[in-house]
Amino acid sequence: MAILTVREALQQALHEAMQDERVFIIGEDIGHYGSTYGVTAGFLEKYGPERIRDAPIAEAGILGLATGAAMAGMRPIAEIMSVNFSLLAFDIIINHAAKIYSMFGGKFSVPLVMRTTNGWTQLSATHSQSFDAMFAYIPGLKVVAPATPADMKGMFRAAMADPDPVIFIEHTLMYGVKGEVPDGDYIVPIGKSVLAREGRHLTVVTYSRMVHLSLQAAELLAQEGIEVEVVDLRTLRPLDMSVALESFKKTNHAVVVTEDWQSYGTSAEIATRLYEAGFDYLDAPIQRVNFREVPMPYAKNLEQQVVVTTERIVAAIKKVLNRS
Amino acid sequence: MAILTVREALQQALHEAMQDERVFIIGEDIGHYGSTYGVTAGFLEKYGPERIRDAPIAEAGILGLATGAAMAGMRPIAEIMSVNFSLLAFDIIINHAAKIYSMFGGKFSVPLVMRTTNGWTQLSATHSQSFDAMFAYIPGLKVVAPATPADMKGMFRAAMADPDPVIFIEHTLMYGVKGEVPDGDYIVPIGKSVLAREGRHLTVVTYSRMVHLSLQAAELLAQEGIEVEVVDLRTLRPLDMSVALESFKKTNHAVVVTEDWQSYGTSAEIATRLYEAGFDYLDAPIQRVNFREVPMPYAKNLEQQVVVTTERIVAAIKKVLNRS
Amino acid sequence: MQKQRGSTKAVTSATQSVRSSMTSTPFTRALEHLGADQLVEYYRQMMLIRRFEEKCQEMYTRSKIGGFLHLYVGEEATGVGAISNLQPQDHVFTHYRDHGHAIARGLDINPLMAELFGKDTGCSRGMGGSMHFADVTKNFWGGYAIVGSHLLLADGVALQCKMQKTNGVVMVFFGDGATNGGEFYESLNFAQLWKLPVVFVCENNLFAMGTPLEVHSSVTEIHRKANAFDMKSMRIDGNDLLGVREQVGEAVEHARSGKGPVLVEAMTYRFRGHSAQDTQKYRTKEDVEKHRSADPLEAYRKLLIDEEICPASRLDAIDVQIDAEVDASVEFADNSPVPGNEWLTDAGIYAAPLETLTVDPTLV
Amino acid sequence: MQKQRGSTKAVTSATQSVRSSMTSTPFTRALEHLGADQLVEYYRQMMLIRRFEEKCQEMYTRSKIGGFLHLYVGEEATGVGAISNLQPQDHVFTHYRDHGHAIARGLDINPLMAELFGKDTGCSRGMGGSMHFADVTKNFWGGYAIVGSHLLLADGVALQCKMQKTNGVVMVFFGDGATNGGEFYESLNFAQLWKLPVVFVCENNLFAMGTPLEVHSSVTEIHRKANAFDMKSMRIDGNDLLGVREQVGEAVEHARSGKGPVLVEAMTYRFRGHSAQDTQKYRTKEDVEKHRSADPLEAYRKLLIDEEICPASRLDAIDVQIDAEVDASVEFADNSPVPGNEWLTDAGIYAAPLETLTVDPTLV
Ligand SMILES: Cc1ncc(C[n+]2csc(CCOP(=O)(O)OP(=O)(O)O)c2C)c(N)n1
Ligand SMILES: Cc1ncc(C[n+]2csc(CCOP(=O)(O)OP(=O)(O)O)c2C)c(N)n1
Ligand SMILES: [Mg+2]
Ligand SMILES: [Mg+2]
Repeated sequence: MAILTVREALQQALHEAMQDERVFIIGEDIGHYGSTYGVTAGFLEKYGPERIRDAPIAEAGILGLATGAAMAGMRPIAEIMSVNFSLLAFDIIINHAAKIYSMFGGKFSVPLVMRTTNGWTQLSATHSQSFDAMFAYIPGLKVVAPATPADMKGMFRAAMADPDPVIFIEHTLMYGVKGEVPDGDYIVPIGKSVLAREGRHLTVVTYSRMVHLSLQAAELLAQEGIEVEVVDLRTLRPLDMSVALESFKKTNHAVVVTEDWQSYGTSAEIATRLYEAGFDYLDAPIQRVNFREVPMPYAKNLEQQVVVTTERIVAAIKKVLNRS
Repeated sequence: MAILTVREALQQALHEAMQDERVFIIGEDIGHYGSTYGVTAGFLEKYGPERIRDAPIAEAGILGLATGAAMAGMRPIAEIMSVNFSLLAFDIIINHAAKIYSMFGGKFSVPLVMRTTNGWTQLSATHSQSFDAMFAYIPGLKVVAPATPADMKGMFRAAMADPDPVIFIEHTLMYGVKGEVPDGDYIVPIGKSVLAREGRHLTVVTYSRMVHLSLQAAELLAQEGIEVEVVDLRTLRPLDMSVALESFKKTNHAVVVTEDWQSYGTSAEIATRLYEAGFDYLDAPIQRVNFREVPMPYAKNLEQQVVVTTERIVAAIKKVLNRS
Repeated sequence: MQKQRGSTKAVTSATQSVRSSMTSTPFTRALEHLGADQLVEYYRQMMLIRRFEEKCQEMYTRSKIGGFLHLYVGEEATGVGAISNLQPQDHVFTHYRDHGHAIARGLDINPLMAELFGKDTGCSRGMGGSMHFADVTKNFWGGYAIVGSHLLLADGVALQCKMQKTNGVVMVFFGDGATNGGEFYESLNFAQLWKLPVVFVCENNLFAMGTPLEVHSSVTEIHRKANAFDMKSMRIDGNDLLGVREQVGEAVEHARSGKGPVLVEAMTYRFRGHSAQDTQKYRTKEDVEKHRSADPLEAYRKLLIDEEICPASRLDAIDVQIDAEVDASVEFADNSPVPGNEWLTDAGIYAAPLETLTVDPTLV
Repeated sequence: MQKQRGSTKAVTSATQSVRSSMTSTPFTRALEHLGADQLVEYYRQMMLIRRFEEKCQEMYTRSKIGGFLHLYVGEEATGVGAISNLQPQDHVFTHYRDHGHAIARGLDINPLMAELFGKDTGCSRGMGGSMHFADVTKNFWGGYAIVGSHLLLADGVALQCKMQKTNGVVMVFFGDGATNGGEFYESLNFAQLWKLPVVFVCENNLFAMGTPLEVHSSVTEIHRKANAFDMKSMRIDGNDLLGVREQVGEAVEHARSGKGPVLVEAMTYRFRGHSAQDTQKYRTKEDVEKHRSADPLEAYRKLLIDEEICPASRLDAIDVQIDAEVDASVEFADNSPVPGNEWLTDAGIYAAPLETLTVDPTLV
């Protein structure tokens, strides 16, 4: 086991993937520029321009070519620099990559991995969004958003092995996060949630970067004797609620923490599933902690209030526990 | 009051809108072809090609030009023939139309109405989707989906009067639905839900075409002595839950019926809001009735099982009532 | 694909008439290179498409077929001529108006009719319908119902051909209306930039649904749009089967030899409405009649007879045979089972369904 | 806009030198039509952009400015020259590299610096930041951070100009990298098809972020992409302010007179990285130095001095004045209040917020 950052874990996973000759990477500024967030730095030099394909600024094109190549037997990794630009490829992702397997009677599939980033840092309205719920809404896609370096590596491996299109969601604010990563062949299956922290008073259900903030909140509360259990969903589609439900049956209280807008966001489905299947165990309404529901302001004083903070998570947990 | 079809009510509303010289319509096959669903039939002849603009097949372009024209003081109506094609314009809708007001500090806005259709009838996977939840997720958009001819007319009027971008969702299977429509100036505000039927045992929360199926289900159940209250949300963003909650406090049981996929669809937010605000009145878990969660099959035997039917609504209602 | 054989006599006499005439034309060259059998085979393919689609229309009226139905009637020469240049390792992509291309690529009509009937024996197992014919065993990657986007998928398959050095070429069909959307231009840029072996075949039938060419496109000579990318392009008569064959053949060779993609604009006309719903307000009956009188199928039949490739009686016999095949396809489709309910589960969505269920089976 | 006046003496002497030289150049023509004052004003604008941005860089390093910062340094001649042709009723759209265009369009730098500082007095009230300068009172519709899409909005405003007969022209700026995305082509087709008064100005600085022109575009002479639409186009030296002014002026007149849109490709170079984060691995220091040595601002300054339009001392005084203005803008920004929390409610999202609340205020 080595201690790696998320970036390094991904680099390892990508280098591993490149061992397969059918794999190539296509995206903007992945080569000559040296990679926007550093993940593919050095790849062009190592693998050459045939396999590290610096693409024009044409997101539909990038996904379209990757989808076609995948149908024909390649194993493309398509990088969309920021998920905000993926809207330009929504037709390809939703009307094509997600549909082809079933629309043509299951005779061929689209083994495509699309890597992209959520994130923010005073980038204003069009560069700070999350479309997790939109991707997760689509039958035909698999949608993963790992939180730890180990899961980044292990789930990327699973995504590459998967014959279906996988949306692999990273986070610009998480590339420096460190953690233990098993050496060598390491695979974490898609569609399996996991307990990130044990507790007994309340269950926080979350994923991606919010796992880390939720763990911080749990540490703070532990000092007050409140033991919070944290569930990392890891995959949004298919959504595995088993771990969360098991926890909920024990704690009878829950908070859902997701870094997207509240209305019609991921927290709506997660909360509904908890209510539906955990109905008999409910002691209090579930709180959701999310982005405040506005286009992200540039001004730091406002942005700080829009994003989810450890304090907001702590407050939500206390609110739920006080109520019952 | 006249009895009109949804199509006729919309035609009236559009003719009214055209009285304002700033209004023009832009879309595919709205003119020469005679309109895909007949709504703008005869408009080209009446208003000429300057104001009835047959556009190339370029959905981003259609929405982009409409957005720009709206910023500069026009009142464009952009028609996207089928919501499935709107994915090609998602960047314009979400990154531009929805953001411009707040991103530029509220100094100008985008008074744009985008008309589009949901629907299905053996059109297979890429022509039978609903993206209601995706639009409704976006702060900056207003999203309406009226069910009756009167609301079509009245809410279209409201949409045209609104300074913000409004997504106006119609339904290909609803154009022939008839109903009373008040004559003359008639406006139905955006963001106000309404009771479509009174009852006392259970609340069905729904909108658009599902209102009609829910009313049918209610009629059937009335014969068995079960009195169902039906709430028509009419607007998805902003979501007015007041009528539904009032009803729920009385009935303590609810079914949410929406014609989209279940996971991460509109029913997730609607159900969560009911759970959150109606927690103290809950007698049983809320059932959701939706499209089965697959890309729509062409084969009729399968399609019939994917779509929502009156029978499925009835079954869900009975299931909720039996449980408590 | 060569189910019908012309008689040796016909070949000989036609060959002689060519030799004596001295002028080299697409016809004489095709005859020389392919022989009369193959020329008759093209007739058979065009007629099979025609009759198959006439039956589709009938079955649509009888509600055996649902959804949208876009007929290719009148445009057969383009599809048959263009696809005749392809090898087994080559690939085809097309749009929703896909019956003709599928048949030209050699797909059996039984699974096609079954697809239209929504049956499990359909080429796409009843999941796709008219707009989504596919057969991966023939590298026929399908009809796509979103205008323009499939051009990018075609580029992607061409990239595979190039990276894996298969020597394959991708041919992709689309309409004039598809050349205004962003995907068209993105696909041309990628193809030219990366020298992908793609032949883009635009079937310019003068209308995008009901919108006339000059109303939807600033440049009506579609082939000139290739200039923005320094791409080779050509405008051809899409109604002249042998001309199409030869000129698209050059495009295919260009692409195969690594010189890059080609944009072909084939001028053609659809005799029927855009889809079965179309009332055709946007064009006059006279216009349609004018084009019908130059029916490429009739013209080709006449050529075969006049040039003594094949006597009319032999062609009539082919027609009869085709009618029987088409009728048989209806019977096949009618007698086939509908697709099963596994399509309503994750197994119908994913090549690798996971343990975690998407849909809660306890829900109504 | 004309804050600095050249001396009458300079005008006279320069005019004489023009008259005596006999050869007509962009310079002589500009001098004749505009007078020396205006030529000096262009210098002032370019220098104001330069110094403003140098200060931005400094403030970014000091964390007074956040987010992305894309500097225009090196490209000033294109923006100032092109925009100098516009009338008040005309419109400007640009991308995220928008400081130069905003200043050239006459936006006061105080609200610009305040915007960068995220303050309520910012031109976009602190909501937009560096990438989203706008001022509707000057028809400066803003910088947009999604590459390429704003070209379609520009078309839309041009449609308004045309339908409401305002005699306005829309000028829209974008980079070489933006000419590969679908929106670029869609916008050109719409503009040409509907003869919209748009001047598309592509600032070709040879790189899209770190991807070289020839790696991202199959045709590297961007102006030729207009051929796909029969659109008028031109390639110009974007570093020659007066040449830009004159040639773009022709394009503006073309558009204004109803003849349709024009695509202008201005060859230029950015001296700084793509954004403040850029490590510039994709080009050599020598390359950058080569271009820096042909700094359009230095060249223009030299021209003014050599042609005796204005003595160096006068230009130095302008520079000093600009430094003071820029410092003042920092002070203005620093002392301004931050935007209020109303932006976190529906009132910050909608021009007409409705009664129905979006966010449940009882939630944490
Ligand atoms: C993106 C998209 N927009 C609109 C449609 C609706 N539509 C289907 S076919 C068609 C016309 C296409 O015309 P053309 O490309 O010329 O092909 P043709 O039908 O003439 O063969 C339109 C507008 C669609 N399927 N996809
Ligand atoms: C749709 C989209 N894709 C990618 C990006 C990220 N991005 C921002 S600027 C840029 C390069 C643009 O280059 P160019 O158009 O040449 O303009 P320049 O920056 O050189 O002025 C990229 C890739 C974006 N903002 N939007
Ligand atoms: Mg056509
Ligand atoms: Mg550039």
